[in-house]
Amino acid sequence: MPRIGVFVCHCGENIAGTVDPAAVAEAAARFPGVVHSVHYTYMCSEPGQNLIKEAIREKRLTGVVVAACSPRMHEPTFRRACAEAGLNPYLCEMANLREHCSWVHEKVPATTQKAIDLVRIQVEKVKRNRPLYPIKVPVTKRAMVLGGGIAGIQAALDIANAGHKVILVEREPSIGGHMAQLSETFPTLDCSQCILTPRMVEVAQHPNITLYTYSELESLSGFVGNFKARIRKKARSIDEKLCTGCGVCMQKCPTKKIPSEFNAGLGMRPAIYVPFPQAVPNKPVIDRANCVFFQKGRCRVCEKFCPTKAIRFDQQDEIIEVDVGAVVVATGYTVKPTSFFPEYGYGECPDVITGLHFERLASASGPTGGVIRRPSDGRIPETVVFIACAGSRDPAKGISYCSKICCMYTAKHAMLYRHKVPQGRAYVFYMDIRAGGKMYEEFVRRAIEEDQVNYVRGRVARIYERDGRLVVCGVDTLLNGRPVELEADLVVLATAMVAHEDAETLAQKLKVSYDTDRFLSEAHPKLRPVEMNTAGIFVAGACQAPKDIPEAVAQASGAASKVAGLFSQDELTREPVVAVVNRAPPPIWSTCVGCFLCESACAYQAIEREEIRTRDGQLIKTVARVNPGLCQGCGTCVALCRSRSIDLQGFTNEQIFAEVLAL
Amino acid sequence: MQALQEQARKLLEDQTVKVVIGYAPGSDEERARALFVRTPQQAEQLIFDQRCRQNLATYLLKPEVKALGRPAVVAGVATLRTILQYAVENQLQDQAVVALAVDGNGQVTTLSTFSQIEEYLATCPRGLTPEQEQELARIEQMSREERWAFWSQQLSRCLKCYACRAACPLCYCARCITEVNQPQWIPVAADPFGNLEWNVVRAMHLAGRCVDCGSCREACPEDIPIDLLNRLLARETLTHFGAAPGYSLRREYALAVFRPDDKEDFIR
Amino acid sequence: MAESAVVEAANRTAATSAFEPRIVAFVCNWCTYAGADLTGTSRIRYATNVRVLRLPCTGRIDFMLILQAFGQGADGVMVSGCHPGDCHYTAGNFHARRRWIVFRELLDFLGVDVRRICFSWVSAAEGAKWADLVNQFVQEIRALGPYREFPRRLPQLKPAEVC
Amino acid sequence: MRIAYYPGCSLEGSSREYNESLEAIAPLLGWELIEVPDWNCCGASAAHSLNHELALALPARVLALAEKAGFEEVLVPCSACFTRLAAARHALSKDRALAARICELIELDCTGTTKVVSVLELLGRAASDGLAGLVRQPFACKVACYYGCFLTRPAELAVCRRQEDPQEMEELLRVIDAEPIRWAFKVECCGAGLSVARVDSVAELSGRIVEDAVRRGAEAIIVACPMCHTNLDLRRDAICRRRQTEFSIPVLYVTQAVGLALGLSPRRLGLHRHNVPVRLPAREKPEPVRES
Repeated sequence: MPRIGVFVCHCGENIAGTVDPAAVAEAAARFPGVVHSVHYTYMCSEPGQNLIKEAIREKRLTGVVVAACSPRMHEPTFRRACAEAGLNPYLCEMANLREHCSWVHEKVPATTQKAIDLVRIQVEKVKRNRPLYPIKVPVTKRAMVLGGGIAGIQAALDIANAGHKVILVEREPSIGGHMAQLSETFPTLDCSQCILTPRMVEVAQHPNITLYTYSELESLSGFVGNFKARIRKKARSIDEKLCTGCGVCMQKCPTKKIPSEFNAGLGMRPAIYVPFPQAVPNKPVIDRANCVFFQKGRCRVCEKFCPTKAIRFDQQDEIIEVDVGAVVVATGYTVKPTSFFPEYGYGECPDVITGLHFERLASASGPTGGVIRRPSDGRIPETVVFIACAGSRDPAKGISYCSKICCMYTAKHAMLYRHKVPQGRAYVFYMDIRAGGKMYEEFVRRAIEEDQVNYVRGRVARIYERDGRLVVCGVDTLLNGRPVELEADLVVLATAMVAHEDAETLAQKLKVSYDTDRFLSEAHPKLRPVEMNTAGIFVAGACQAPKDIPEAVAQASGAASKVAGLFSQDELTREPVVAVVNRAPPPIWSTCVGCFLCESACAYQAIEREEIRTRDGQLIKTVARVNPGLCQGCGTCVALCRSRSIDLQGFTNEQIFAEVLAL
Repeated sequence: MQALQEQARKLLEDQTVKVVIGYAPGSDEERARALFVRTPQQAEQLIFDQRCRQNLATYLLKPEVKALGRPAVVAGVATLRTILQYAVENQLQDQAVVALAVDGNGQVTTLSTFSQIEEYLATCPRGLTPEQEQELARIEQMSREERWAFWSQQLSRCLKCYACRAACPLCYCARCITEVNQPQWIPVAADPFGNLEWNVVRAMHLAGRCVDCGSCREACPEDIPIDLLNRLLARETLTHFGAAPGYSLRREYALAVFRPDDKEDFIR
Repeated sequence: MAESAVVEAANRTAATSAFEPRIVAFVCNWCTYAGADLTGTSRIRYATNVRVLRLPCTGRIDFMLILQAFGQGADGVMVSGCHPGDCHYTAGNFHARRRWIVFRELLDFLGVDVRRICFSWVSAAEGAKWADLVNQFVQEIRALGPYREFPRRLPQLKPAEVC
Repeated sequence: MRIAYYPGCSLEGSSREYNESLEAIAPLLGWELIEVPDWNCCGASAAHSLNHELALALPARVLALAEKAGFEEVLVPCSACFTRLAAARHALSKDRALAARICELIELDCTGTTKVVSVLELLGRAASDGLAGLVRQPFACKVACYYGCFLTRPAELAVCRRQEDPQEMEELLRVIDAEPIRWAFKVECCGAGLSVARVDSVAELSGRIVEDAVRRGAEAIIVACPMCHTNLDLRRDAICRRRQTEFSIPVLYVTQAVGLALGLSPRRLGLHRHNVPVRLPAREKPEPVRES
């Protein structure tokens, strides 16, 4: 026989004011299976909880119903109390006499009657509760970070410094990402590489970090704490152990006229190359598409000159399989090319460039050695027009969002130009100046006031070439919309920050969701900004939305601390309120017929296929299995299962059925 | 009929299949019964005419039938749909069964893969026939009270014999909900509540899955028009969710997927 | 006051005053249950007729439970959860909604009085909406009168007390 | 192909040659143009700045008439007319109540079954089904395709796909062996309705257009709109005065260019009506076409 204890709380006058606790306790005492029923002013108080604990011990209770406030309020409290008295916490239920009864009804007999019913319902439920034990999922304490930009680097370092192994995967030959391309950074104008490269080196040397550059994620399976990643390490065509990065191969390579990705196409590079001098690792790759040997079968010059004989033309892509417990996605962004803007010259005027181009022009390590020269003829421009919001905030162009960083870097660009070319004139066309951020507004004011950058509020309708100069036709909306026409030598478009072309493919590999702009979606826009709705996968940086460096870094550290939190125990403990597919003795094994119609109803991919086999490995049947690591306990599958083969612990069919019958 | 017997004999002779499940004359003029042809000689007993309404796909999942070896099954549209639905619901492997599709004018087509069946069905007419629509409309036109009276009267005859379940190709659960007793969702006795519950559950469990073979109606000893319930939901799931069970191999169960803009005019 | 007295009192009201509908509500834990909690914390009064059963998500609400409730003599059933898009489990309510569409059509076709089932979205912030909804529904059911025509689940068929 | 034809006022007056050239090429392309019976003014510029309902009623009536005559499509060469008709059709399709009110006003049913097609669209179709084969006289010269505003705006009515950089005319002209240039002013404003009231600003606006076309080596400007033609051709003297340069580049209607390519005589295509004499790079004499 069940031995249920009922504990009715007065909650001072809150319940006792309209409900008669004594009557409720007395009525409850008569319910079949109830062996103990009392009422007390404050059940949640120390003495109140002791009443429960004592009763559990003395009356050997098998279940407890606390008739008090909302379970959303005190269920944890009373379950803890039960646990302390040696009763499985999941054998304790609450009847909500306060929020759902005393606070919402008059002091009439019907109210007390309702209270009695509510208690009866819970008594019937708790009789059918089963002891539940928190679910333990083993955790592989190794994280994988996708993307070696500043966000990825920060996340990797933070996790590594927390003492956990990290695998950093970068698709380019070097880590560093876009930040490595930047000249100075707003609002402090400190040199980007100066602050970034030390971090890159730290990554390379960190004992906890394994770096896979020129590599991409092939596939990801498994679940939180237990992922299996397959990484494709693309053939570098050199032996990294032998290569010293001396660079002779690059000097000797006959093919030198390949637009350099790092310089946004403004500079050239050989077919065997390291993207930039401070690259990490400082080992070249052979760009097979442009290598004479790979194309024509002759050359091998690099091989001839390599002092350490490190060239490996026959090297193959390598697939690396690794178990990881968590994944941080930090794959970053790209910018719209100038060719996206027919009205700005189809990207055919060489002197209409993107912000990224300008960064390279302004960078001391850039193709012009930091001198602002226009691409077409190398002249130093006397007039430069900067256009903020090129594509951004323009639904007609399919980009309705704000790229967020453009206002700031445009101000920076104008400033840098004025510093480098004091006699030059800088104009900025803008819609609004969005300079929210520490020292940001001040920075923009400085550009306007100290560096005399001319800010024109209005959009540019057209840019076209006339006699070697660029005619910029726009409008000044502050001069009651008067058309303005400027002749410029160089135009810099702050083109929209967009997700990578293959963002969707990645999202599908990771089974995470993404928005209409192909940015990855966080689990909750406010309260879970670095988690994704697939447990164990976190997001950092501009692959989630446009961000500047400080934000990206902050989010990366956030993601890293989430990972560290996940890795803080050997096992992941989760609420046992999860769905379970029944198992039965042979020959039934399970009443599940394996139709898997429940599969698509699960938002968490928690439903797996389990093959039941004989000892000699012969397949008997395939049935569903709920992965407790992934299941969040919504019970949608339970309501779908025709044969009632799935049930939800804590809200079993039996329990809820009993509640209904108790009405 | 000739063509069918011919094809059946061939399949058995060249060992393509071990058994051909088809129809033979039944106990009276009205009925046909299932025939399990296992030797080429027996093939000549096969018939196919308007008597052959039972959905033979039902046998495909029975262990004792599986034990006989790879089967061929004489199939009308409903049976073909059942096979595809089995495929979608993981109950049959591709090429595990050969379908002998017989159309209105006795034409026999041999379909040995799911995709062949899919192609074959692509050309078949879908949705309810005008007659079926009318039958539904007749009831829908009644007042609520009349409908309740009508069905109470109908269901009062239900014996809970579960013949409908036995005849239904998609009632293949290892354990039917009627056999679940913890909790006892459906009372054992044939009382009004239990009968209502059973028939609602049956219809709900077939919503978005029913292939409209009508076997349940055929099987009902009390001739309760239970197929109407399935047909109603077939129509609703089609109109609201575009569900066409058994016509394609796409794993899309209307009640396990959703559109954010599904209708909700009834929700406050 | 002893329970007997309470029950007497209850019976008295039942006898003297008009019929009191028995209403069962199946609600999800995260939105409507929380919303009903808010009704309480805001001290908004509503009719005593409703008995709330808490489930994790509307996706968990088995249509059979609704029949069982009527079978137990409920005169009306409420089913409520998170607004579309708010589901704590991202999509449970969307799946529930599809099930309800079909279930409702079926019951209506069978002549079950679907006016006695109230489907609603009540968010954790809509304490007032919950109160109004209950009051309104209680009135509607009161107007419809007791649901006598619906067959009862025979008491002797209740599963034996769990031992 | 039988198709309803709505010339509108311009094609009967200021730009007769557009009409003439269109009617000249139609039979060669297998088009039978049936003028919409009892058609009326489309209401262009004036109406929609005065009275919303009137601005819809006028074009709606034309549509209704075409619909009544049982046409699926009505060809509207003038892009001003085109915009009015298309706009009306769009507005009525969006708003049932409005549609009802308008139909009441015009005492005709306008259900919007008749689609509005531009010359460009129709020629585009011709291009994709064998126009190339009909070319007898390659229109071999560098052309600046000028779209102006009506063909690209507003977005929901636009004939052309890429608003800022439409390609339809280029694609078409390549078929008749012309060599379209890339330039910056193909969708800039020509001054349109100000042609009479503000010749000065027309001269300025159209001036830039002509100038850029010439600078980039175009030998002809191709248009599909009477307004554009008026401003670029008729106002050429004003343009030259303002720019203080001689611009002799001719402005042809797309139909005229196609006509020449099909071997029709300049006269039949009304080239002689232009203000700027049409001198194209010397080409050998076209063999006479048998016209049926």
